Amino acid sequence: MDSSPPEGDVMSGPLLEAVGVSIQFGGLKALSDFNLSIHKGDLQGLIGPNGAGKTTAFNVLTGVYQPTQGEVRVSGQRVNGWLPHQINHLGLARTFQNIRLFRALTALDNVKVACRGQGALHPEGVGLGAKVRGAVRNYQDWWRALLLTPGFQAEERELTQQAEHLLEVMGLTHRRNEEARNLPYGEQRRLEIARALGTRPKVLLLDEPAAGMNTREKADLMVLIRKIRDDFNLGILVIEHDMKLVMGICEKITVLDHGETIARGEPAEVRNDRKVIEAYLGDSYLESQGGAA
Amino acid sequence: EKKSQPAPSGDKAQGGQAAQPATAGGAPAETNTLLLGVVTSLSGTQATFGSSTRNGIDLALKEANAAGGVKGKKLEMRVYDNQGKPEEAAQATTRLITQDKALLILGDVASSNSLAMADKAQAAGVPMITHSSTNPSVTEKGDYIFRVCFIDPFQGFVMAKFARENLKIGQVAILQDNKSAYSIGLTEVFTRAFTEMGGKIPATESYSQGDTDFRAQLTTIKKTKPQAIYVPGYYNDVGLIARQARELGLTTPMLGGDGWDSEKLFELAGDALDGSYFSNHYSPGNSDPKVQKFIADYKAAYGGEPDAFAALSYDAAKVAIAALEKAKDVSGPSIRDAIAQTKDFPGVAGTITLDEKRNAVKSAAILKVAKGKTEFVTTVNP
Amino acid sequence: MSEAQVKVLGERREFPPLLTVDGVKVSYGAIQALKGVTLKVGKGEVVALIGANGAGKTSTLRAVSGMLKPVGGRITLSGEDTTGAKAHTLVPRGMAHAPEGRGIFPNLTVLENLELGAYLRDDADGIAADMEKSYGLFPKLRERRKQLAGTLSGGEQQMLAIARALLSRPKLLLLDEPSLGLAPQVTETIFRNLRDVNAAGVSILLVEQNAHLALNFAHYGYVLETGEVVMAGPGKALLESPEIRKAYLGE
Amino acid sequence: MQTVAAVSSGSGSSSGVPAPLRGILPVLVALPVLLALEWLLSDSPFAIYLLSIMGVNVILAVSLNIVNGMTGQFSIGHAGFMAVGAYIAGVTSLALKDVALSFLPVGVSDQVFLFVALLVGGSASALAGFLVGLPSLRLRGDYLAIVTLGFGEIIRVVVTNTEAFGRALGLSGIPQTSSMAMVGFWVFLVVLTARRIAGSSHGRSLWAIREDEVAAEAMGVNTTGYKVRAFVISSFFAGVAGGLFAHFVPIINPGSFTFVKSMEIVVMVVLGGLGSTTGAIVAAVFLTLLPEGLRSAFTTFGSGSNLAQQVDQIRMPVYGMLLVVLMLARPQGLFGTKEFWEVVPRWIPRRRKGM
Amino acid sequence: MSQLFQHLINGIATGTIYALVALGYTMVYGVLKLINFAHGDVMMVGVYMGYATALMLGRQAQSSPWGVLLIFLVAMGGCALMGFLIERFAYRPLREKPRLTALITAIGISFTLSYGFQLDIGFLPGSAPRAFPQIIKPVQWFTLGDPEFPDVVLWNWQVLSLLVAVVLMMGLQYLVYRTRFGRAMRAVSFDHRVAALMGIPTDRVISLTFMIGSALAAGAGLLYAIKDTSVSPLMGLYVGLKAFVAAVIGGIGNVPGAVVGALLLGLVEEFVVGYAASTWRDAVAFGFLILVLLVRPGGLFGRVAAEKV
Ligand SMILES: Nc1ncnc2c1ncn2[C@@H]1O[C@H](COP(=O)(O)OP(=O)(O)OP(=O)(O)O)[C@@H](O)[C@H]1O
Ligand SMILES: Nc1ncnc2c1ncn2[C@@H]1O[C@H](COP(=O)(O)OP(=O)(O)OP(=O)(O)O)[C@@H](O)[C@H]1O
Ligand SMILES: [Mg+2]
Ligand SMILES: [Mg+2]
Repeated sequence: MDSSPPEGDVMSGPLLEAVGVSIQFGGLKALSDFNLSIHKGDLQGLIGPNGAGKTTAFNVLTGVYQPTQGEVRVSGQRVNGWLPHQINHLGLARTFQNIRLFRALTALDNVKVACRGQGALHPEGVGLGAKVRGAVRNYQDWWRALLLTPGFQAEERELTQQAEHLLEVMGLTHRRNEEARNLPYGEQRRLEIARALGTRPKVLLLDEPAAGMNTREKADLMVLIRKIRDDFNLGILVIEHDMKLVMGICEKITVLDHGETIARGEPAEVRNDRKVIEAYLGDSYLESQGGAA
Repeated sequence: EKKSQPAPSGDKAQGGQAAQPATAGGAPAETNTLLLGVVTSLSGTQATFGSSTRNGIDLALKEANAAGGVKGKKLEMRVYDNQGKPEEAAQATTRLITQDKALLILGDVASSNSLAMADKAQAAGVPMITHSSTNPSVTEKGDYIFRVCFIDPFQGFVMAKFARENLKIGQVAILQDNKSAYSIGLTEVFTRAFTEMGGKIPATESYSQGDTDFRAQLTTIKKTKPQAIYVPGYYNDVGLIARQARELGLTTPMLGGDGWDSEKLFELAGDALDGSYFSNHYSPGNSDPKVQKFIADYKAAYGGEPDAFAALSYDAAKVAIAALEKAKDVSGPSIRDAIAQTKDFPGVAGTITLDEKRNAVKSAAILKVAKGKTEFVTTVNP
Repeated sequence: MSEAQVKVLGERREFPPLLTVDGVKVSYGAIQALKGVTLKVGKGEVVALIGANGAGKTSTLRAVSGMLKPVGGRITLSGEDTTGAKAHTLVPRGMAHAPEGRGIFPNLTVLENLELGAYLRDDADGIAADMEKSYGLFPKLRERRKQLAGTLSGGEQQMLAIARALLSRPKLLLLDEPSLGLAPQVTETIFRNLRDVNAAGVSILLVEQNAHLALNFAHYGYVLETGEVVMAGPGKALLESPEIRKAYLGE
Repeated sequence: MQTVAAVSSGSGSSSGVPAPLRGILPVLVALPVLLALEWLLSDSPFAIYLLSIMGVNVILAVSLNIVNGMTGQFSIGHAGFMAVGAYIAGVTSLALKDVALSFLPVGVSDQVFLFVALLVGGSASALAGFLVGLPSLRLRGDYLAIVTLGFGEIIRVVVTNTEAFGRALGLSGIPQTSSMAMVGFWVFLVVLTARRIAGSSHGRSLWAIREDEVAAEAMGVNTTGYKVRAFVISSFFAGVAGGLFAHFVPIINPGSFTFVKSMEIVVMVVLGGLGSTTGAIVAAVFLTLLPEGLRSAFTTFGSGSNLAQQVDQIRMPVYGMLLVVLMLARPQGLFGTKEFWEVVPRWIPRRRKGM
Repeated sequence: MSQLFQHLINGIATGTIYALVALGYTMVYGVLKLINFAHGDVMMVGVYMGYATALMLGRQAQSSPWGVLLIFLVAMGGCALMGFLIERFAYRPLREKPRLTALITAIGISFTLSYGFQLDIGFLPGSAPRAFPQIIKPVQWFTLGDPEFPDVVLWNWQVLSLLVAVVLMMGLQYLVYRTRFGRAMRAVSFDHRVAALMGIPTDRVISLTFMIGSALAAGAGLLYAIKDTSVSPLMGLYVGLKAFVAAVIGGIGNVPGAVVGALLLGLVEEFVVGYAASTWRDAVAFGFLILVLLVRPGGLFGRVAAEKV
């Protein structure tokens, strides 16, 4: 794809769309006929028992795995066969279930790696022409870096500010110069979100962001996620096993089991869906909710 | 002008000038010893030649010092290892010349190292004598570079002549060491000479220094049913080649060059080489008293038979000492001129006369291997 | 560094002593993670360890199981001093640790991982029986028996880690956030089964973010803050206390 | 990676120099210094030779550090690239031997041609780097390592069998036009390049790749592209180093570019601290001087005795043991992943980081 | 035709040696993920130990069954001890550190050994190669063509070493994949900290692996010396490198892979030398390696560790 992607708000269509996506690992069908569409400002949830295929879904959407069937579209562009970084350039960013930070880099650098100046966003796309152009631009970039051109320095400064801002949003300013590997678990998760935001995504995929946080921190996180959605106005898709969180913030929830989509809808519907309760929530959940609510 | 060093082929004038600061810089005056620099490979595949070289020179110096030294001063040598690498050789030579203020450089066996050394010596205007670099190009480096052994073309020719005329054979396969210029050089000359004399070369195979398995090449050679195999390599490979050839049922005699010469050869080859011939600078069997004395002294000092490299380095040192004696002073140019005049110098490895190309004009000995010893067969004159 | 005064609520039920951790200090290079932690676990007791991120819960477990050497303090396991003992020497003495980050062997199959859990045992049929038990506990693992553990889903890996720890037939079981990444249903099953495990006489030292769950489950609980124990008391008592409700239950 | 944090914060920092100039400022500063050096040393050939070797090693170490240290790829075939540069540059110079720019003084015109030859050699090597870099798209860790090693060996075989390269004897007669100024200039250039890459988003991307390729991809880093580029840049400078080498060593032959040489370069990088440019420099200088140092040390015990003569052999085993000891003493390398001025505090002006 | 046979025999014989050395390489790599560059040099030292023993035994004893056994025992035992010491003092202190650091110490040790043995000071042998005594009397087990000037020769030691290699391979395979110790090895190789939590004495496992690997190296070295009838300080460098290549071709860390890779490499080299120019042998060998890796990035039998994102 050569022309840079059309802006989300210009077009009314979904920013992220999966149509009949399936993937197979050897004999195991980890995801089958998966459909999803996320628009700007959406805040959706993806839940299901362990091994249902949630993370796999993320991997297919972000290009880590190639779907064996179906089609993935990011802001209208078909991205089957694209590399993860190309898809990311189209505006799709994610966090990882088992944290994958750049462990030896400082928190700030972790974010800066992802950050890109407005100008510098150039999806290389596929096709020769685009590749060549991309390469040329790249080499220009190298030269600007080597010659330390004023423009380059300005950009560096901008990146730093951008990154610092994101750290602030995530409440990590005090860890600015600490190596990522030395941060406690919960903060590492927040840092991953900050990093993902650095790539200026239109859609953000969060894989169990609340894992390893205590109830209090989860409560804060809920607020934070909403805030991100509004401030950066993007679409968000959350995988989470904490029902309080999912039910609390998601407007729409998709439920997977053994790769199949067994339910989709408002929290209220899903919560009371027989199949979902059997496969995932468990009866006791109802009581506990009843008790809590 | 100062910036760029004189080109390797550097004209004498420049070399001479550059020499002034380097050698005649009064350094020798201060000390009451005359320093000879030696660069050779003390580690790496050719290290054994290095130690022979060192011993030969050491012996010559000991004798000279015992005899009261030169110009009333004691002779001293400093040996540096070049690990068989040109850049190390160049570095060591430069150090010897500029830091240690050596008057004269001796070495090395491998021609590529000698070439590197020659370049530096020539540039600095310090005379250098190589005792056994048989590649012609070495002395072509300039007027400060000398050699006390015959050169590859001659040696290759000698063996071809011997094979054709004395042994009367017409089919000789060749197994050359692809990693040594020496071996490649001999191969070229031998092939040319031998075919000119009407012989045939059914196969030319090659190996790489340090290999230990030559069966593949030998299997191929064997197919061509040659009457002899010319193996112009170094003894440490030749020994194994011989064994494995016999093991594969190749019983034809082998022919070789001075690279063969080492007592270790027979330890490695066992009886596999019996009936083979090689060309050499000298023959231990030579009854000449001066040779026998050398051999005796060498054995006494270092144990073990001296090989050609020991003998040649001994001669080289002797020539150098004689030149130092003759030279009016110890500046580079005068030593150079003194060496250049060397004529009919009685070396243990043959009489040395330097021609205008600064190469020794010498006869070669053909030796036959029998029961782990060498027998003198004949000498071939240029 | 002096012990911060610990606020103790309520009465502790008596258990015969098993593990005592006395003023243990741990540091990673410059960072001091534990500034002197003191706690006890009795035979057959379930003790919960709660605290904010970076409080030092994981570090405490690591120190106890010998994964890292304390720079100060003393640890004893059933009377013997085990301070700074190598991890593998503690396993025979009944220590089992399901570490943070699960620590499964990704290039080994699920089965091989479980077998490694029983590395020091050689009662073949005993092992077989326990395998069956853990499969009963986590049916998913049976399905995936032959799969490389590295390709399991997050939750499946968590199940594997717990099952593996149980396979060594421990006297003392250290669990670092067992519910991490598990579906609510599975979490319940696990805790139900841990109840049985404990009933069979196994002591459990549990680190858990879900304070509600943990304190309900545990006989006794400690609250860790920035490397020090600041509060202790029976699980229920802690659940009652306003501080806890505010700080960890977000109410 | 404090480096980067420091750099990015440093680069913005106000320094007297006007921004447009700052890019080339170091060059302007360096040139006169180099010329002065040239003039000072001009009649001590040994110092020149030693410094040249040192310079070449520094270039090799710093350039390899871009691949091994920053990108976390594992290349042990650097000598191969060096060989490519050495032979191509050498052949070029031989071809240009008799031409001269009449309007320039001899010395200068020599340098011009040398520079051209170096560029040619460097480019050839960069091309080779590109080709070797391609497999790195598929291979990881030690598999990539062995491929690079294999490449180096293949180069050597090719040279050994090519008449134009002088085969086993080697290529001699290359005009020995290398000069302190030229060596110094390239040393300086490679360091500058490395530092500035480190200080840019490119450097961060390389580090990201080293830390976690999957995550880097997901964060929009074109990992394959960056890996190949790292290889290209690194091998370009290796080629230049080779080119310089060929212009002060009278004869170059395959024996000088064995995988042992590659190993020596890797040693320099690791010893200096993976990712630390200044570390690589210090290590390279140290390891180059070490053998000569041992030589001086040994020759001081009385010569003449048999041991004194054998002494030169003892250098290499000693060198080997020193490696072990040094690594045990400082496993993270001299400076870890940090830079000189972050380890040796204060007294280096902070601005220097921007360089 | 007969020539082809001979080349096949030679190739397999060479490959066998590579295989034996490669097995040790692969084992050490398997558990430590460390390219033990000193492996070849350990082998070399082992051979010198055997050499010394043989000389002490003298002509008769050295070729008697007991003599041969003793020679092998001394060499392998000596190397096992050496391997233990090297691991204990040069590698273990660096276990928590980046892998490259251990690689450097490996290189350091390699230099120390290979250059150290070139000295002719004290007990050190000096750089000259020595003829290795024929402790196994070479016997032609099979010849083709007239017995005087046979076209094809098959020697007893060729068959012998191939058998040894295959048996060892099966033994190791069993050890690594069927025994508790093997499981421990593989656990340690992934994460020794967690392995310790399983009650695995990591240090002992690693030491033992190293000792086995080094002993194998010694054994391989002796067969190598018997085959090529010589021993020299530099023999390890070259064979070590080739064995490593072989191990990688087969998929480093994989036991049968090492053997298959080695035999393939041996044959490729033999045929290049036999039918093409020997000067291109190494180039072709490495070209072959690269080709294999491009087609199968994990080597022939190796699997690239499945990584769950
Ligand atoms: N690379 C792979 N190879 C083989 N099987 C895989 C692979 N990746 C995932 N699977 C299988 O696919 C299924 C779905 O995995 P996935 O990680 O998507 O589950 P999940 O929904 O994220 O579960 P959890 O909530 O525990 O993370 C699992 O059973 C897992 O074993
Ligand atoms: N490997 C390490 N290197 C350096 N510092 C570390 C390391 N591991 C933990 N720390 C630091 O030690 C302190 C305690 O960490 P620890 O993991 O024990 O806390 P925790 O209570 O387990 O946190 P979490 O609830 O997130 O797991 C934290 O400040 C953390 O930054
Ligand atoms: Mg998941
Ligand atoms: Mg923790």
